[in-house]
Amino acid sequence: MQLDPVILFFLFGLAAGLLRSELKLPAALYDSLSIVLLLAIGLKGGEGLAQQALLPLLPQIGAVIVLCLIQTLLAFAILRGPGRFERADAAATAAHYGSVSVATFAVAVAWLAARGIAFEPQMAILLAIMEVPAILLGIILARGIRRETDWGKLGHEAFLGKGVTLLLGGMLIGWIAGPEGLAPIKGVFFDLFKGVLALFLLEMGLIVSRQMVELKRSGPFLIAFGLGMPLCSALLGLGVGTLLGFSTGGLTLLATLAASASYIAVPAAMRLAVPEAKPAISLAASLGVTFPFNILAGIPLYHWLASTVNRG
Amino acid sequence: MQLDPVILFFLFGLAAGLLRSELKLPAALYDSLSIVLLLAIGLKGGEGLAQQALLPLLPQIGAVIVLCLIQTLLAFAILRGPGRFERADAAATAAHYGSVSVATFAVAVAWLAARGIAFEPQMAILLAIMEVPAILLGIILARGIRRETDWGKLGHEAFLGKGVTLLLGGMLIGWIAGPEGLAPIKGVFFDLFKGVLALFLLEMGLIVSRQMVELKRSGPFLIAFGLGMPLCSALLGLGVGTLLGFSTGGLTLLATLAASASYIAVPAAMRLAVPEAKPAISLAASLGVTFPFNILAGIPLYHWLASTVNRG
Amino acid sequence: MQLDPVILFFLFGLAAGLLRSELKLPAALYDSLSIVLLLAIGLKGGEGLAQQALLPLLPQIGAVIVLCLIQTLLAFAILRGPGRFERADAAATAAHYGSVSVATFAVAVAWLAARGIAFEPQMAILLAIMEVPAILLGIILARGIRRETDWGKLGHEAFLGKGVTLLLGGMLIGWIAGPEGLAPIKGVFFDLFKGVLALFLLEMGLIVSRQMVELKRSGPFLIAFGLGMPLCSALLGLGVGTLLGFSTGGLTLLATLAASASYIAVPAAMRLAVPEAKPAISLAASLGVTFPFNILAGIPLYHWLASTVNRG
Amino acid sequence: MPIHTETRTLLTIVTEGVVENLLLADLDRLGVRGYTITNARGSGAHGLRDANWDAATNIRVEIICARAQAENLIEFLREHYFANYAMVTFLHEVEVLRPEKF
Amino acid sequence: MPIHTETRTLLTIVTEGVVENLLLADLDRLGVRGYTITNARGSGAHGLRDANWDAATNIRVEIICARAQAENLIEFLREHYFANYAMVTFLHEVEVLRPEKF
Amino acid sequence: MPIHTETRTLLTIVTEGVVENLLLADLDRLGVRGYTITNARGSGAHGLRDANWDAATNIRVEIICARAQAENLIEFLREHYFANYAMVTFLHEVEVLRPEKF
Ligand SMILES: Nc1ncnc2c1ncn2[C@@H]1O[C@H](COP(=O)(O)O)[C@@H](O)[C@H]1O
Ligand SMILES: Nc1ncnc2c1ncn2[C@@H]1O[C@H](COP(=O)(O)O)[C@@H](O)[C@H]1O
Ligand SMILES: Nc1ncnc2c1ncn2[C@@H]1O[C@H](COP(=O)(O)O)[C@@H](O)[C@H]1O
Ligand code: NA
Ligand code: NA
Ligand code: NA
Repeated sequence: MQLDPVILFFLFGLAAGLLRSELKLPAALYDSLSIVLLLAIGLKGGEGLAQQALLPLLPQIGAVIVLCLIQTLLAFAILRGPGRFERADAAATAAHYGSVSVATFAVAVAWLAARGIAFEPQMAILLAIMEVPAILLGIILARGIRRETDWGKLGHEAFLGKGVTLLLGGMLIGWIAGPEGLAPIKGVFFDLFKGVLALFLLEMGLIVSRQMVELKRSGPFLIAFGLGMPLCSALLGLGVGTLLGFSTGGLTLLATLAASASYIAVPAAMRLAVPEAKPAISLAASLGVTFPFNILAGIPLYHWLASTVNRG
Repeated sequence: MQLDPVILFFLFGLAAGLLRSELKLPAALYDSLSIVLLLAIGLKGGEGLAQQALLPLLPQIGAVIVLCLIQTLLAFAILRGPGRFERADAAATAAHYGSVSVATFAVAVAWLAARGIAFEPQMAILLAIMEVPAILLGIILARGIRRETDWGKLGHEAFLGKGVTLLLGGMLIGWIAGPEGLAPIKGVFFDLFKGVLALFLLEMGLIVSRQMVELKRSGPFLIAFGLGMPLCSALLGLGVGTLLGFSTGGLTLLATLAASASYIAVPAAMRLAVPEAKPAISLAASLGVTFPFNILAGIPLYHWLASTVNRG
Repeated sequence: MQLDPVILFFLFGLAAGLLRSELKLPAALYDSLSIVLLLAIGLKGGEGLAQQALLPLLPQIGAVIVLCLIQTLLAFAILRGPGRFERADAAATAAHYGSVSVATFAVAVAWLAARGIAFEPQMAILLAIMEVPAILLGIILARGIRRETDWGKLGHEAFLGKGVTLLLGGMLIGWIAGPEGLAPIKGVFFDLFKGVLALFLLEMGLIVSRQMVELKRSGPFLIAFGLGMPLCSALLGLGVGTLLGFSTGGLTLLATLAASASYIAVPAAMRLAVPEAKPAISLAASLGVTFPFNILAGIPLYHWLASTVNRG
Repeated sequence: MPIHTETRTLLTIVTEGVVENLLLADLDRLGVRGYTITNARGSGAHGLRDANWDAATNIRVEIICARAQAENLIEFLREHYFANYAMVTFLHEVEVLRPEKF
Repeated sequence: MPIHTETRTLLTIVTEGVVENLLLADLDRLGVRGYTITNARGSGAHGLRDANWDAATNIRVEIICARAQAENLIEFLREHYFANYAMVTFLHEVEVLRPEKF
Repeated sequence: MPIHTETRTLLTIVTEGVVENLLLADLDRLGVRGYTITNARGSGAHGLRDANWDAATNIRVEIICARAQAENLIEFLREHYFANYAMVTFLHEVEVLRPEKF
């Protein structure tokens, strides 16, 4: 099987980091690439939505919210029970796994595109939606429903974080402008998509390599969790997607979203809302194990499962 | 009427800023985008100039310099008279309106291109020229012609500021290289133009949103000035353009240039040369009112006026 | 003769710098451009290598290592002898000239591409290899082979510096992915190559302009060395390339590589390993004289020599 | 003619970049009238924070104020930040111009 | 063996990024032999300066010099900058190595 | 209730960006437990270092430690860095919280 070049960029970054190369990407480049990726995903989704009715989306949105909450609870139970993690650490890590990773989603989109497999345009909306619920549930799991928690502020932060803003903004623009409207900006957002993703994954490889040290310290349970949790989540995602009647492409993406774990929005939110949780643990699992697993082995596996389900 | 997607990016940035989203563009990205835009405008203009005689430009250059000076004086009179602004504030703000905004020009160029309307290639030269005279006049209006003013240094700064340098340099390169010479670099400078402009306007939206607070403080006169002044200037621009025999596209651009107010070169120059002027005032008007007005409503209006004039 | 637009960008940057314009490129942009250039060169080379046997490369690698060592020794002898430089300064500067400049290589590649002249794909490997040996020899020349020199660490730094890492990584990716694999990321790495190079050379012009001051101080010997050394090196490169049976394009590139002098990897390495050497001297020669000479006059000259040799 | 200066306390806080907004809101609530921030990286009890990506950035916050307020702020930081965040705080006396600003 | 240090004054100036070139030219004219600059953001009497775009950047300039020169510089800043620019200045004594450098 | 602080020495080193890794390795070997770095530019005996490209960047390193260790570090810098690198070092006393950290 042919490895996608964007995956090769990830492996290259990982190797460079592990070999302690002096390779570094400027922070502003990484930031810029992620902005372009988020906008591109949003624009593409919005462009698709422009051609269909929006009402049927409501039950889908409800379903993925439930999916995220179940994943978070499941992860929390595993980490607290067999994992014997402290409450705060378990809650924060569970929130990572109940949320999603845009980079993983982008790799899956590129994987499907390279094979000419279509998917529902609303996946970009679901991606944006799925970033949020686990954050709020994670906080409740960590500290209970307390008086002094400023839920307004938390909600504001969750919904107006950079990722969600760019996804929803891009989608709105794509929806209003439609395919012809977007044509003149296709150059930056669509034609360069895979090259931008390649550079982005190069930096992801470097970042992941830095998690390896922490991973050694955390021991085998965290590695097992980082491999097992996405598999459970993917199955849950496949189940929900089947109920919603998704195509094979859509099923693959929903399974991938479910399987993916956040490493940007959730860590920042947890650092503020559950400061006693140790960020090194969640990141070692989500970045050090689950992210590489998903993009290297998970996506093809989820696609295989999705095709089996949809044939069955 | 269909909204151009670059305008949608501006509105998105504006909304994100007003909703206090955490969205931020790295400063280096904004800087890089503006460099590419300035070079692209210059290259395009120079490419066009390569195909025509340069001598007829001289009277045009003279005419737009006069245009800028008249605008500056008019703005000063309005701000000092009915506006009752302090001398320094009136002079500095007038200089903003006597100069031009490259972002507004770029939006107008994209607007014309989307409609297949041609324009004179020398507009890029006029853009570069029109950045400067109001700066010098603004300083004179603020402090009179004093002995200790270092005009050499001021002129140097005005002509060798980043914007003018990039425009003139790009134009020179485009002029020497010509269309075939530029072909291999078309990818970055022409094909990506609108995408780059879209990202740039996203940041402009965020910046403009921050001016809104100041605007509330400044009250209705500044808002009225920010709406009325570009209209007067556009009419002046149309007059001068008609005298120069410009095409409808050229008229539209000259009106837009006249109507536009600087928010980069002039604020920096005024901050140094007329430090007692309060930058918040000029920027609230130029960025908070005039820029959005021009790109949302002004450009179509000026084009309508230009077609009317040229048909008349 | 038509000047390539990327050269015009260099001259523009040089002029802007000499005229003390306020033009600056964000450091992150310059960094990002150089990353894309290095990856693009690597990818292109790897793509080509995928279509041929690798074993014949071994003698070529050996030959260019010898070439680099000879160049370094020659430069050291000239600088120590007639130049009367201190040992450390002579050794450090010699290391610059025994190594290579990626920017010069990129300009030569673009020059050949514009004329449709093919070259051997392994030039990218040779470029990466040729960065390193002069660094190690330069250190030996400066301080002898001492016990306390940490050669392991030095080798690590030389081979895992940013430039070599990106070149080799890109090559490996290109080699594994092959032409079809690279097709979806062509947009960023191949189609934009010349535009990216143009922006990069604009910054190079600004950087070179800053060396001019230093150059005045160093006097005529350094200028003569900066012009004469690349000529000698180019002839050595032509000789080696002829022995290796290179095509005219390959000969031109090898001569250019030999003639080029490092201004990134070597200065950083020498600053740490031979701190008593004055970096201003090496950079004034390598950046202030040799780089402009090579891209303005050297490349066409080396190509002319290469065609003469290959016809003869 | 010697210039007139008064003594104030300069409180420096080095901490994680992620808390910037939270910390500034707290400072504001505690009556801080001015501060200066620079981006930083570093190392300490919480390990290496080399600013190589968002989660590993530091900020360096300087606050010039009266001694009593500096102690107030420190008390607050001790209670709300010391336990859970990478944070170092230190203070020393400085001479300021225009003392009414602080 | 204790190291040998001498006392000098460290003058810190926090001000608008836009004045950097002007200020450096002035410092040069006033005989300053060295300085260090870092990019900064902050808040004060002139409002929030969050470095989100060019007009809102700050710089933080440090100058180590003799006490007398520091007072000279402050006198100059007071005359030419204090009224119209966002600016905070403060100073304190530091021990320096190689005192001939300052 | 006045807060409890102890005195430590703050050593500041301004030097070329290119030595960062080397310097940090040295500090580590000399037992430094924490430091803070900011990017800087500046001017001094080695001329203008305006951070316009890699070779011209500065860093500003701060180390809070016991007086004796600060003197140790300076001794080391004097021997290994002073002659060949653009470098300025200075120190002053600061009050720290949680003195066991330093
Ligand atoms: N001894 C020290 N001197 C200077 N800065 C320090 C020191 N220790 C810690 N820091 C800074 O404070 C941050 C947080 O420290 P810590 O909580 O000890 O991890 C570190 O990342 C450093 O930037
Ligand atoms: N109390 C303070 N402590 C530390 N920095 C301050 C303080 N007040 C102002 N600054 C800094 O100095 C800049 C200018 O101050 P101001 O002139 O008061 O607006 C601000 O943007 C801050 O960066
Ligand atoms: N008098 C000074 N005050 C503050 N910083 C200085 C001073 N002199 C030098 N520096 C800083 O230290 C760096 C190295 O100094 P030098 O070795 O004198 O070139 C300079 O680039 C400045 O950033
Ligand atoms: Na998930
Ligand atoms: Na105008
Ligand atoms: Na060479």
